[in-house]
Amino acid sequence: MGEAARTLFDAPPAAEQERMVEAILFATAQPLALCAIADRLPQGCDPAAAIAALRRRYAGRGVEVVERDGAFAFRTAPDLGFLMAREAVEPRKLSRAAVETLAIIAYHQPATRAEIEEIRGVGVSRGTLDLLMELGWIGLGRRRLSPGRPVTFVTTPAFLDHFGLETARDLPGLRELREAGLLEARGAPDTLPRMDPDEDPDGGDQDALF
Amino acid sequence: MGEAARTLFDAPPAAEQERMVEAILFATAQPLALCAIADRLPQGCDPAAAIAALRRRYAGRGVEVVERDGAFAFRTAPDLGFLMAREAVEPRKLSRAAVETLAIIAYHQPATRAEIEEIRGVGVSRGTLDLLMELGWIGLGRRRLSPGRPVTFVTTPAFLDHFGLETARDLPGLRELREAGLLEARGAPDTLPRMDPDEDPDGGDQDALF
Amino acid sequence: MPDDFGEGFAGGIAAGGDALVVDVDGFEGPLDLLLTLARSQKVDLRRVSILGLAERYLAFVSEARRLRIELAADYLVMAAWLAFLKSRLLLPPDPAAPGPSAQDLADHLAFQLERLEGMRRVAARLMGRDQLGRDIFARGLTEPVIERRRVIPDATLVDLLRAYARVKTREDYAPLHVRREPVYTMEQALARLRGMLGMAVDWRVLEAFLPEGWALDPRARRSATAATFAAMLELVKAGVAELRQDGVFAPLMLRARAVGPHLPHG
Repeated sequence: MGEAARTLFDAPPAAEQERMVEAILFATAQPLALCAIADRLPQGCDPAAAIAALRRRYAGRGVEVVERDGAFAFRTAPDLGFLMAREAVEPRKLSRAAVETLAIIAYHQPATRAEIEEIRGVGVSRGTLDLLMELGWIGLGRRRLSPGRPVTFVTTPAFLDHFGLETARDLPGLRELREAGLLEARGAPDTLPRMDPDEDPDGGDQDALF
Repeated sequence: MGEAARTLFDAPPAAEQERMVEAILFATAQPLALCAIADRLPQGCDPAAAIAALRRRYAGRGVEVVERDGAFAFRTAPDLGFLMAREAVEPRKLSRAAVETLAIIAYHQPATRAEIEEIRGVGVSRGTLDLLMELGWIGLGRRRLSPGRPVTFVTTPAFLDHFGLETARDLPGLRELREAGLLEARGAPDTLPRMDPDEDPDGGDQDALF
Repeated sequence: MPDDFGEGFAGGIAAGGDALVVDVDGFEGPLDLLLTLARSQKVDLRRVSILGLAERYLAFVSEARRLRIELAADYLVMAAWLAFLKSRLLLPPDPAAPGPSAQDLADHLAFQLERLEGMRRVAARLMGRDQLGRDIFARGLTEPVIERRRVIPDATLVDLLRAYARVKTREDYAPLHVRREPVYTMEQALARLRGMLGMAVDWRVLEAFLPEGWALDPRARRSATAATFAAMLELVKAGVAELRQDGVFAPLMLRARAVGPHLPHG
């Protein structure tokens, strides 16, 4: 009877069966077992042969026929998985702490972490310095020749490039900032003596650059 | 600078680009515009060339590369639809009013409600336009620069995708209609009865698309 | 019933001899009814007799009236207009008459019918196309594109300058411990004085005991003076120092108290 059925319904040629399985695997929402594929094909088809032909055809292509627990599906080639992620670049304002730290380094370089903290009046987190390093805007300068030999931070050529400066010396001074309205005069706080002179071991050459 | 960039970021070879576009298109059900594809490819790739190569490769296969409104997608070959009877969703039965309204918008876009009513000779119920919007087949076009600034309706990329049209210019029978002068905005002589005499079916730029 | 129209659409009219069976519900407005009537003439729409069509429409409406079927207002508007058109078509054309001629009106009606029929024809072709999800299928097993959001911190030169300006003017808003800096405590003064007392065998003015760097700024000087004075009183109370002032507002003088038997003050 099997023979009779086969002659009654002429199965499509192998190439056509391959096309059919290709379309079925493409359109279904879940991997299909051979019997499920056979169910959808005209009578007399050989889904195993069609799958084998498809596997060969798609070998090395951007998508491949894979088998999972006896079910077949098209899947992205393993080496192209990275294409399935889209990177959305989102510029966001640098945090206040980071801009201030960057500004202090730019104006007072080379500057140690203790100096930055002293000028900011608050601690500087490691993460802030890491971020600025990662952005390529600051780098490590020479170590201070003071107790503990602390590292210093300096700005980089990438920093100058980003902010459109020829040299760090082009940064306007306090007076110019004030004249530009960027610095609102609020008394003269800088004349007060520091209680803790240890924190500022190199206060003398703090403005060395400028 | 373009040259410099090109040498800086070596684009993958053409065959590799084709694989990549194949994987990207296979992974999505929505047609993707060239720029959307380019966004996900490494720098310096030529998605148009890759698409052309893919179209040739898949011509006559069980799945094909189709173009929809300038975007590209893989779709099963039209002759194999019968295999996917199980995946088929019975399309929502559209009323005659909905079908005609859709056709009028498609062939006369951008079309105002008054124009639709003028052509059908009967009022358009709010529900009909809502339904077509809900199906994602029509959307709002620009307002007419005529008194009252009426809104216009246009078909969407999803409409083209659903009916397998590359562009709105490929609508069936469009040329015959145009040659028969049936798409002309022909104002009614004053004494003809109007469905909605309040709205001015100013057909000035009615056939902007065609 | 999307493919109800086009070929063989009979609408709601069955013309059996003279009898006209009316079913208004089957029509989508008067234009649809007119088109159906025109189609039943089985001629090219462009050659349809508008006059004949008007007569058939009016017959339909009067039949509906006879059967006491209520027709929607727009059917009656069309009937009135067709009656008007019919009367004008029957009159010889008057070239002096203003407005569109009867033939213009008839032509436009023919155009409307042809256009409506054209739209129905293409609508049927459109709906007859292979449709996505019915005849053509998109990828069933889609892979989601993972959005990786990469935040690129950015800053402008103005941000940088403002930040520096802000840092340099922060004192007003500085934390409490910074504001307390210019306060010289009595404990600090006491510690300093105890250290200096050994050398203070002679009378020395209070100002000589002020710490370095506290004498210039008036606020700092005031704080240091007060602390030093309080510390002096403590030392006197402890019996290790002597304090002297020669007159009101005269300088305060301090010296270490001599060890051993001491002379009473006179």
